[in-house]
Amino acid sequence: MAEILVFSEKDDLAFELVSKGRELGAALNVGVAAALLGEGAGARSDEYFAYGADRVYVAHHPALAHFHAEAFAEALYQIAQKNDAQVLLLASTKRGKELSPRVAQKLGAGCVTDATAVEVQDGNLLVSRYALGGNTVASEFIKTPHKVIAVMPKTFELGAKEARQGEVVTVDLDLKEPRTRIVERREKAGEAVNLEEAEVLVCIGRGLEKKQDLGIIEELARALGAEIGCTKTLCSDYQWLSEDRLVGLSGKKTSPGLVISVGISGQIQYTVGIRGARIAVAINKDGQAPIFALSDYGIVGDLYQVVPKLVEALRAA
Amino acid sequence: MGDCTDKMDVIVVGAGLAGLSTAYFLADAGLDVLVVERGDFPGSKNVTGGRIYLNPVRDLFPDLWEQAPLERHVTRERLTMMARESATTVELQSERFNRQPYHSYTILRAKFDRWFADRVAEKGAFLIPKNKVDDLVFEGGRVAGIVADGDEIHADVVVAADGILSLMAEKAGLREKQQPRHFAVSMKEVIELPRQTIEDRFNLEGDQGLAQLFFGELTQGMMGGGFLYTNLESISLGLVVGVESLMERDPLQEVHPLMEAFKERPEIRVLLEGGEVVEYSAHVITEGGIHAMPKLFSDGMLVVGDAAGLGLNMLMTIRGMEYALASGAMAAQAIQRAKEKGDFSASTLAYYEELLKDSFVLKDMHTFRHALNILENPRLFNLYPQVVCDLFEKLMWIDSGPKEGLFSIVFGEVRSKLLSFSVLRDVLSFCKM
Amino acid sequence: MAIAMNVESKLGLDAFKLDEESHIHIKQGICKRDCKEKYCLFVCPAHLYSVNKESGDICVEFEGCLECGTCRIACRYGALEWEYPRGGFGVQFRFG
Amino acid sequence: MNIVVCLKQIPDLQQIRIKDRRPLLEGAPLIFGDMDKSALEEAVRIKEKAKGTKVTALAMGGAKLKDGIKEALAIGADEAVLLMDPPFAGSDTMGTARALAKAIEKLGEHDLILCGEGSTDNYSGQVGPRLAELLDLPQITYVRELEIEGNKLKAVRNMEESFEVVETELPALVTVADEINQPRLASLRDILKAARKPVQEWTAADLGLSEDEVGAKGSAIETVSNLAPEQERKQVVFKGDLDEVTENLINALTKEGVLGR
Repeated sequence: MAEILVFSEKDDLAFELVSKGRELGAALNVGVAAALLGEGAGARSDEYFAYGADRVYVAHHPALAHFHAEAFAEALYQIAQKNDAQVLLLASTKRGKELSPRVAQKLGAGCVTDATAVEVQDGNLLVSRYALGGNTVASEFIKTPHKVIAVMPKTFELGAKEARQGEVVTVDLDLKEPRTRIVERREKAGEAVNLEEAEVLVCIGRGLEKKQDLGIIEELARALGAEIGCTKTLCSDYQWLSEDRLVGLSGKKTSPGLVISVGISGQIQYTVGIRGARIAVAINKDGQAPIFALSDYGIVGDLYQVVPKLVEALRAA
Repeated sequence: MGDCTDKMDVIVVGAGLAGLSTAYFLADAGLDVLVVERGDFPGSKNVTGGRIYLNPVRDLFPDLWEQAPLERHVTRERLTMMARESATTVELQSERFNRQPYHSYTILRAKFDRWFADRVAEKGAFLIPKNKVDDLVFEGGRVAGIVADGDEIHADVVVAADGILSLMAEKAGLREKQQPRHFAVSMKEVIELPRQTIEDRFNLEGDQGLAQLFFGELTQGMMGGGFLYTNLESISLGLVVGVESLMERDPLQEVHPLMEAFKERPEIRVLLEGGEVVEYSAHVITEGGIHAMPKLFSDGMLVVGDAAGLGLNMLMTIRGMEYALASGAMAAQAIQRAKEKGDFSASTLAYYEELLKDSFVLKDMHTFRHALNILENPRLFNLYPQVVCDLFEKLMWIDSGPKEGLFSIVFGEVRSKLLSFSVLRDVLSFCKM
Repeated sequence: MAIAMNVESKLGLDAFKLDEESHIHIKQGICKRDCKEKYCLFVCPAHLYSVNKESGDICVEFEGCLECGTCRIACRYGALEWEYPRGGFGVQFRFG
Repeated sequence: MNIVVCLKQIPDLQQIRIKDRRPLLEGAPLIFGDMDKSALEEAVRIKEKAKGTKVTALAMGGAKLKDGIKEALAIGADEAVLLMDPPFAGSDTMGTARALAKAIEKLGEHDLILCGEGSTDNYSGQVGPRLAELLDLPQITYVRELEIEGNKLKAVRNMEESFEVVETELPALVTVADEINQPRLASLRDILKAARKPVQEWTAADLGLSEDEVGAKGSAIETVSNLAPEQERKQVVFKGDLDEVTENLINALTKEGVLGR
């Protein structure tokens, strides 16, 4: 195994992988490289080196002008083959997640997506991911010589930047024009949110009776400097909030310092998304709701009374 | 199954024991049978207290029992009278019960019925779960099929095997609105315990099991009682209260806390220790016996199992599943005969009732026709258990002073508590059983 | 886990397939006009019935219905239109 | 037009119990995942618009698949191909994709392959892209709207930051998100009719696959453990009047160092 190859279409996520890749590489005694593909690729090479990459492969090609899984998979495949990269670390964004299996198939490799932990065990990589709808965590070895792992964003701490040099390798790739064309991008309603980054989260569920009542939740979020997340019902069924605020199995898996779940009973589909939280708080009128067993602190009460009171107290504090 | 989707020979509504039994025999005889079940799978809506007696139905299904996923064969029988602060238990441990073929088994229906349904499908019946029959199709006054989700599907005979509430029998006009007096509500918890713990705690060897019935203080004077059955790796614990006695209680009292109070009893608490509750279920059960039965047939329709009110509280034993299986078999027999004649009118299908009358099913229902009257006697649930426990307690108790003679204890208790006209009447009525 | 549980947490042990529509319809007029006793509040082993304090309406949390039928039998006044839930919905027992 | 819909039976997640951190799958009924059902529904809707469309349901699984497939046929698939053979058991995504690809090739001409974007249980999202690679097809994933006109396919993809409208020419592989439609429920009559639709069962040998290429033997993944995660939360519930409990909460959170930063 000559190299760990990192790729994400988002440089910031790639840096997390490079940091971790360096740690894994040290244990496996291999170097770390990153693939930088498409328009403007290579502009942040120095940062890749600073986070621990030994070299970067920079590829410019008309086929890589926009992200098409087909072309990007072929590009990564060619780079991995040429440089004997046996472990590919990708970020499990939606794009990373559709790319990983396709490049894995080209390499004849086993692949794990949505990985939540990667560690070296017996000279091999042990990868964890949620299974059975979030009920369990599966730990898996990939048995094939090539291994493709797509890691959930924010799984690894971003390491400290160091003043390091690395090698920039410009690569020529033989790519076909992708068969898909992007004809339009429609912005999603609502301002961009990034729940994965949030230090404090206030999540709201079916306990909220009307959309207009979101105001009191917003007040609480303001008082805490928090982002607002929600359960599937509120965004998918009621559409009171945009889907990028969805926390849980089919949405974001978050790891804030503090999460306050308001009016949420605590079904597994949601709680999977807050497992990474350091401190979990629940406010719910049903004292028997499972959310309390999954929280550090709880208040049993009507959110319409508790939340305004909490806002008042936070402001006074 | 046949090719015709517009008409089946027989449609069975409900994949419980009665419906599956009907389909088992009809499919075996080569008829086109459709079983419609509203649960996710056969068994997923079905509950029982917990035990089946095999002798009455063993020969009906000679191939079935060997492989059937039953729980434990019962070798210990307990009857417990509960007073306010004490309980007296009578226990039978019989070698006869421990001899093969075993007399009775504890059972979990989600497991058993699902397995049985696979056997029925192997016979060639068409089973469709996750679908509910909404109504019946009538043609010229006779039942001619079912309505599900707006679709009509026709059949020569519709078999109502849809459980004790039988909305089908109601829609077919085979019975009136059900009377609270004739029913009890049964609550049940399944509590998991390791197999070894169950065997140690109840003194059981291997797959031996225990069945225990309770009456007395636990229903607070209302008609009813409790039950406990040991399964392989769990306990089925339940409490039954007559719907009418619940409604007539003054002041009215919620039923669900009775279950918790029962579990809190010291006699019960120790049996459950370390266990984990894994399911809570409830259902009404019949207490009305023969008086609560609907009409069993009409033109193009038969009613089987619980839907036909075929359940009995025999005080010492609670029956139902055997009746369901047997009535299904007899319904199948009657339908086959009707098929041969090409006549599915009530007069031909009446053969079903004749078969039931000649069998243990309706004979039992007749023998125990007075059970409800006896059960409605509140003294059974407050006075008698208390007297028995008090008497036993006095006999066993040693005080600081000299002990009274045994005869005088017994006589004193009987004279002070049991010497009344009503008790005498009770004794006479018990004799009717 | 403790053996003692309240009825709400017991219902939490069962698998329920939730339908949007209730399978129990309550004729509030009958409840208000004819029914003094409100048996449904007492006989339901799942404790699903309650009285709305403001409107006086009888409410049922049909989602936790065990489909036992006790309320259907106990309502002497015919105020309950009680059907089974649609196929594939409602409680699904794993033990039975 | 020929559409192939790939389906996977998974345990009904609502009926899985966890005991001593272990999932108990025994007894949990097998169902098709939500997104698989959406893929099938979408295929049937395309068929309802475009005359002459044939929808084939393709699924790999155990003995219970024969029952389960009736639902797919009742919803509107014209025929079904079941990959039911002991060597298939324990296939991972690579083996599954391999078998599905062989089956699709054996089926002959295909214009559109539809999959769910992931299975509802493991949600790894791999089979679709792997299959696209094996069949050398363009892949369009996370699709929430799909339009087909003649040879042209237009899809709206639900990406993190935007909806991306993508076009391609058939043949193509599309994976759908569950918001694309509300799958219909199979009616009793349709299920009865479905019993007459053709169902083929193919073995690994029928597909020219050896036992080392599929199933547990051909798996690229070795699962070391699969347990419910241990999570110890403090489970402190504050009691008292509203002023008191909010104050207690704020004090506790301040002590934990998660407030006032």
